[in-house]
Amino acid sequence: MTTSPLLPRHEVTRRDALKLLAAGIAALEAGCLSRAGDEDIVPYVADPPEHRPGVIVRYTSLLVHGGFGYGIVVDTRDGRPIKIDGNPAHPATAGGSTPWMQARILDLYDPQRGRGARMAGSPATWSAIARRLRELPPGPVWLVLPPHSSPTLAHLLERLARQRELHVVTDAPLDHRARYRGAAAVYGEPLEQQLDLARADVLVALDADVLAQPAWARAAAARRAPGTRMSRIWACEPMQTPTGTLADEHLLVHAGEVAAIAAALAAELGLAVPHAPHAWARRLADDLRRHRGRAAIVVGDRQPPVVHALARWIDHALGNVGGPVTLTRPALVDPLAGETLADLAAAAPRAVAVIVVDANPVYTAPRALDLARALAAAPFSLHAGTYADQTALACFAHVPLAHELETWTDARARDGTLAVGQPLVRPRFDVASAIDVVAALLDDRGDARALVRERFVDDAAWTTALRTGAVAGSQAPAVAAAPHWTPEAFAAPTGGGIEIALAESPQIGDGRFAGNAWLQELPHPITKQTWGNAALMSPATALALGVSDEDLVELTTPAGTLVVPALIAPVAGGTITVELGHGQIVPEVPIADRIGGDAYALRGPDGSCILRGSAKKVRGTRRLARTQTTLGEHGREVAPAAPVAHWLANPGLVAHLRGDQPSLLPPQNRDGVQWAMMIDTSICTGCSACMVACQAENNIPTVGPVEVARGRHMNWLRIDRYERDDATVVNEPMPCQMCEYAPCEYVCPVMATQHSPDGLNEQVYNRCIGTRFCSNNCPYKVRRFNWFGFEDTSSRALQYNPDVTVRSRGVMEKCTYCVQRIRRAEQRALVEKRAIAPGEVVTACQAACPTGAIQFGQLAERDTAFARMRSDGRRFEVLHELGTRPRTQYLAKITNPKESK
Amino acid sequence: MTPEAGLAAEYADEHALVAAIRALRARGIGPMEAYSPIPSHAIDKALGEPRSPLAIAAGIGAIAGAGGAYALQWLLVAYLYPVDTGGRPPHMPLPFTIITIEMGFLFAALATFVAFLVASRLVTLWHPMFEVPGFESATRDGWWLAVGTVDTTAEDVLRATEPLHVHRFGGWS
Amino acid sequence: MLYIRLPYAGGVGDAVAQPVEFDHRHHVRDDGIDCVYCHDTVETEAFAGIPSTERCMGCHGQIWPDSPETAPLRASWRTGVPLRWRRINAVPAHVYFPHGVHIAAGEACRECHGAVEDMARVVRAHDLTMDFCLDCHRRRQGSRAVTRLTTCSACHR
Amino acid sequence: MTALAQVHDDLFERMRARPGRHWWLAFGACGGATLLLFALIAYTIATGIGVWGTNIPAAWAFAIINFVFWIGIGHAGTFISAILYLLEQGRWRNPISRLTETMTVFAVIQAALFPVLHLGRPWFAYWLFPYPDVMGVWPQPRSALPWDAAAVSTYFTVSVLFWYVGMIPDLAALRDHAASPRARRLYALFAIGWRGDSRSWRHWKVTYLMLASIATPLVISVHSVVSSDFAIGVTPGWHSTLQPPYFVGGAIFSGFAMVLVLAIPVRFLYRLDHVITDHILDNCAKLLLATAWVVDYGYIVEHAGALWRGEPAERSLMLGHHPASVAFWTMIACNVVVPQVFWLRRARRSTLVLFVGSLLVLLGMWLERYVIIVQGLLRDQLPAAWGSYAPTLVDIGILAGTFGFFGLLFLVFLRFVPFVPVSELKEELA
Repeated sequence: MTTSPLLPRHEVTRRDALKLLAAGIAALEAGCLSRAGDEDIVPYVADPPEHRPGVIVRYTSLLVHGGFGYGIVVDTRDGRPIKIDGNPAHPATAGGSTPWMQARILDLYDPQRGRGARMAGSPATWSAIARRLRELPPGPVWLVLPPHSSPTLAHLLERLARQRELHVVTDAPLDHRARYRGAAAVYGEPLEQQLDLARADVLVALDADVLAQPAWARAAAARRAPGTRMSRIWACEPMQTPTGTLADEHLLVHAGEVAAIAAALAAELGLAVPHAPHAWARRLADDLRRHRGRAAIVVGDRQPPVVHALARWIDHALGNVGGPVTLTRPALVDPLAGETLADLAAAAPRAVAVIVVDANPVYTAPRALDLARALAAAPFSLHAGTYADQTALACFAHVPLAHELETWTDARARDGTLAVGQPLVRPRFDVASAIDVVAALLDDRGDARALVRERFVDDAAWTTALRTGAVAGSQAPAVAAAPHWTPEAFAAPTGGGIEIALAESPQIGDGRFAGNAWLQELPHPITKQTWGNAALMSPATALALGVSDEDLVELTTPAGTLVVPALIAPVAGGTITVELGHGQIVPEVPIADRIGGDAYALRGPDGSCILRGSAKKVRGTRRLARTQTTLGEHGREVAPAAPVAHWLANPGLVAHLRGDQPSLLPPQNRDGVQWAMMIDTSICTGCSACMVACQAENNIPTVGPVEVARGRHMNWLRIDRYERDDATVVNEPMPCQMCEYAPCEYVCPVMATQHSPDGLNEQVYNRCIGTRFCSNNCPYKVRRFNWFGFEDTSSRALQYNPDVTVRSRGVMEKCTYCVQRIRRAEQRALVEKRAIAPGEVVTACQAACPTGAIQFGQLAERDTAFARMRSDGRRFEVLHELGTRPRTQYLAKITNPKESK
Repeated sequence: MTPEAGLAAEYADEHALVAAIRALRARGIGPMEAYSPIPSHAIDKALGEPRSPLAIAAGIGAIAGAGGAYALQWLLVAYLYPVDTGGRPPHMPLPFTIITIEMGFLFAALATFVAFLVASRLVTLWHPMFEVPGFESATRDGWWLAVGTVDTTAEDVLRATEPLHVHRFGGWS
Repeated sequence: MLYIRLPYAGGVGDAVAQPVEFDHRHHVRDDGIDCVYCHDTVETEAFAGIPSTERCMGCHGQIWPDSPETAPLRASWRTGVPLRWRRINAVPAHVYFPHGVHIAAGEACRECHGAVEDMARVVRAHDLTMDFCLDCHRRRQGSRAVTRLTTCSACHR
Repeated sequence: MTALAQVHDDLFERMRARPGRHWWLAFGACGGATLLLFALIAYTIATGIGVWGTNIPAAWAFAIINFVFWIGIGHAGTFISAILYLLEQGRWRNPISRLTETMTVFAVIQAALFPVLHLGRPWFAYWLFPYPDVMGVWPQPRSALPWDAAAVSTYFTVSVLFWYVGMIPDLAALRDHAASPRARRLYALFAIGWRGDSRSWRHWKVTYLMLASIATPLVISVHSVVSSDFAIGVTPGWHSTLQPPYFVGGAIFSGFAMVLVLAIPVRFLYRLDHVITDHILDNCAKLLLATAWVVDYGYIVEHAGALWRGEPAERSLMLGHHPASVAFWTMIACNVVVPQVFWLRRARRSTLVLFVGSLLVLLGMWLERYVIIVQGLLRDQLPAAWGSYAPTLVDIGILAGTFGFFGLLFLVFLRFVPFVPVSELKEELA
């Protein structure tokens, strides 16, 4: 990985690189026979250093989410970033990634961002807007910012506060403050809970999707190997989360009851707190006592402060602090300070300017505030955001927000580690970053790079930070804090009716990613729904309401009503979960416009996500775009699972699901370089980062809700969810199985799909005539067909991976084990006159997987992670009885439930 | 061989025609050709024509088609580009057989048809007989005889066989 | 079927006008410049490399600094607008041809490009059809068997 | 006037009758449907087969169903004109042989549309044939689709030859007794100079016999090959050695239904009751009943097999709830229940019952292919990949269009070609 000083001269050449690429895209359309002089070759005017045409150069950078930094490495080709992966050197990702991280590369080229800056409804430039900011008259300025941990931004805001009356509103649609309030109640200050899950024998998730954090998922997965050191995960939540699918002890409860369970648990462990005894809590307490000092209790941000406080207290009671848990000062800049949107709504008319950066409060804030009117009342209002969204339309001025890969940023990870985000491409549109906006207010002409650079003592530190992607030793020191807390009696869930729990969408977050087609079309990890949300409820609830899947339901809370289709899901009885971020009315963001229902309308003024309300069936149904509708095994042994005790007692548990079947066909060659894949269902959370990574790497198109509903989604890699009869849930990623005796191959009439000597099942797009016989004959149904011309010709095409053919209409496509990476490595090895090293080829899905559930390698490998999995007794083949001899094989899921007594 | 010119006579029915043929052959007059609305074994016997050899053509076509098809399949997928499809061996007699059989049938049929056209001198859109007045009855209910000579003795013999009418055709008409 | 076999269809021998009348004979034969001096990534990378204006000016800054022949070059250097050469030897977009490997395997440029050093103006020497590639690959592996060299994904991804 | 002349004049007079109002109405309807067909084909090729209801898992649906259906229709034609010829069933074979051969040819034309049309990139359909390309890549004879290409083109060619060779003497007759010189010249062209000389007759007999004996095995082979499109797959409900006989039986079954659907109106409109006699229809009905039992046996074996083989995928497909249960039960009604009425002589002799019964059988046989093809795909091995299927208007329009196109060709044939083999009927007199 190298640094990128980004001298102006490079910028010029980087633009040329884009030109070069445009020519390349045009060439994609070219026919089968090329004629001399068809294309142009556009060389550089001056050769940029560190650049070789067609070579992938990896730079470190940074993505910011919820105020925290996530270190990434970015593959750039000819000056074009085309792929994002987690930075192994950064504590927040540890090399893993999440769906939104993978999908951010799409935003970089998103034509929807290109609507341009505007003032008073007419086009403007950022420089013009910046001039207005510099010339603001004295008086109060209101700044709405998401929570942040950027030292640079903090420094600038301090300077600004010294210059003029400044009101900063920290706007987080899904309030993160409860966590800090709870901590503050216990310790007197808002300390952050840091986790070292590799040391946790017991992990308790109270309404918390702990494993959504890639670094935590990686650490926790390391403790899931069946055996004596296998950790135990307890989860209680209103709706199953990816963490819940891995939980050994899982309990579905009303979101409002989690507090009661936490109280019962604390009481079991000796805290004098009003509570009602709870069986599950008692068993959990028993387990925790057996693992004193080796457990961690994590609470979801949605839960009220008291639950966080109880959890902190339990950590101390069990001596977990200093073990898996440590306490530090928060990385976020004073998380509890700042004013609220309500204050803003009241004060807006008296402000000289209201500036909203990287937020969409008009959409996310409680409707009662009517922020749109407030913003209109302000003499000057500016929105700096990714899209021309609801807030942009309510503001006087709008400027597109710079993407992290277009500007200089810095941010801290949750553990305090500082990292710098460097731009990798000159902005394609006229954009501004948060730093630019504040700098303009300060009338500071220094550019973002200079401002971020200032925070560093010398060049050495600066370049190291850029090279490694994280400032070593900058994490926050552990603070010794004792809990001095006497729990006040807290309000048990009140009110009749049904519980409505609002949740962050695992795909589009709080709505900020609603414009990202990859995330909109990503199947929900649990419900497999794409493009929109639904009233998620248990079968019992559905029965009570007299609805079934896709029937419309009207949800009513004191704040408002919402009509969405029902969908049966693993949800606590009596609770309806609705995910936020959908139902936006944003004509200028077609991908997000009018998709699903707007659950923010249900939130009361307090912004709580746990509400009581009513639900009733209304006339009509709405087709849900789901990619999987059958969840059972239906008599096939395709997702074996067992408790660890049973597994240790029966090592041959899945022996009958692997090995060669008798066959009349000649034996398959397995000598030399032979590629294969292993997937461990024990540690797959179903987070789906791999699916988006595959999409980014292999130029997979999105097809929209209608086509998905018609069974035409294009993801090469899907994650099958099986709810076994024993209530275990198995997430089974399903890429091409690369069968040695592939049924798809011998039915292709034109030999468009066939077997390579190194064991790959090849699909030759330019030979395919589209009979689709191969798909019919694929027992795993992993093949995808281009029913229409799905290829993208917008600026998004700039993200296309030049190493992968962009498929045209009428051809079949499927997972290739990232053959382009294999061949690239082969060629590199040939040029350097050596063999391919083990682990040299990493598939996109493997690179993205936070838990390392996917491993890729050669059959001949020894003592690599792949080889170890290949020789594991849990290895099985899906549909083994068909004798297809898949090269992609799986490890059975082993759970670690607490022996009941 | 079919007379291109000479005498053409129409008869009332099959028996009359057959009788006439016998009479003329007895006198060694020829060549002769009979025309009838429907196939008639009696006429063939009288004219002493051999059985049709077309079955041989069909046989040859079948063997050529089948052999060619199998050879081509072997050449293409077992020799020229022996790619591994589903772990199947490059040379796979069983699946190859199907196209082999079909091609056998196809070429047998084509060969038969072509042989038929050649053997019965068809695709001759004009023929001297068409000029004979009333000959169109040959496709309705007329029984015709053509003799490839015009010498008087032959004509006398012919008239002696009580045809409905006699005409000269071809060069002498 | 027949048309496609004509050299014309493969664009063999088409004369294409270039922005600069660049004469390989002169540079290679007379001046004895090695191919790799200008096509500098050919030995390692997929893309052979087309010299930047900077590279050309390296010499033509001093040599023929005011020749009309090199005027477009100087214009490009002055304005920062790159030269637009016409591509002569091209394969379709669904074919991935890595130069580096071929050179590393000891192939001579002329195998595909013909005797460029004898061309005043570069023309295509072969039709560059799949047959052309396969024939050579099969010769190199010495059999018709399907190997790393002749499997589909060797060129198509 | 001789007996030959009587037969000749009687038949030709009836067949040359000016087209009545019925004919023109039918012609208009079929013409419209044909235009629709070609419009929809153009639309599909221009837009992509996404305009159909097909998806993953149901990657094959209407197109392949129609293909199998129309190919099947053809079989009865060959069965009657070839097999009955060899079995010397001339008495009831000859009067309808030309009609059935024609039906075969036109049905195969409908079928032949689909293998090309259903491709994602139809313009590359020629890659299915081994031609000397510059890619060095060839078709794959292990796949059933090239088998189809070979079988269908063979079947079509042989049917056309058989049809045409049989027709030559009648075309000659039309030439010799044509009303207008233009018609005369036209028929002269197709009659290729037939004069009825004894040599030609001799060769003609043998040729006709040879073609009949070649066509006979094709009746078995073609639909067996078509069935292998499914039998060689691993898809549940497809992968079965039962398929070939099952498909052939079903093909002849549906074919006889179509024969009746065509023969009954023709006999009515052209007043040919004395030619296409009740006896003939009766025999067709008997064969309908017989082949119905072949098909029904197929159903029994299919389900029994699933029961005792006990392979989970097959079991849940055959014995679990059918995703296409409406289609399935309609199919059972049409193919199992309806044909049983033909045990009754009165039913076999009533043209109305025959006609309606045949239409229902056609419906049932189309649905059978729907059930086999779509249902197997919707309930494949991996439950997580199960899906649903719904046809679009384009699908339905194309299906309707093929019936129109078929009808159009048939009407034109009735108008211009002797659809009763006059010469063969004359031959019977002698």
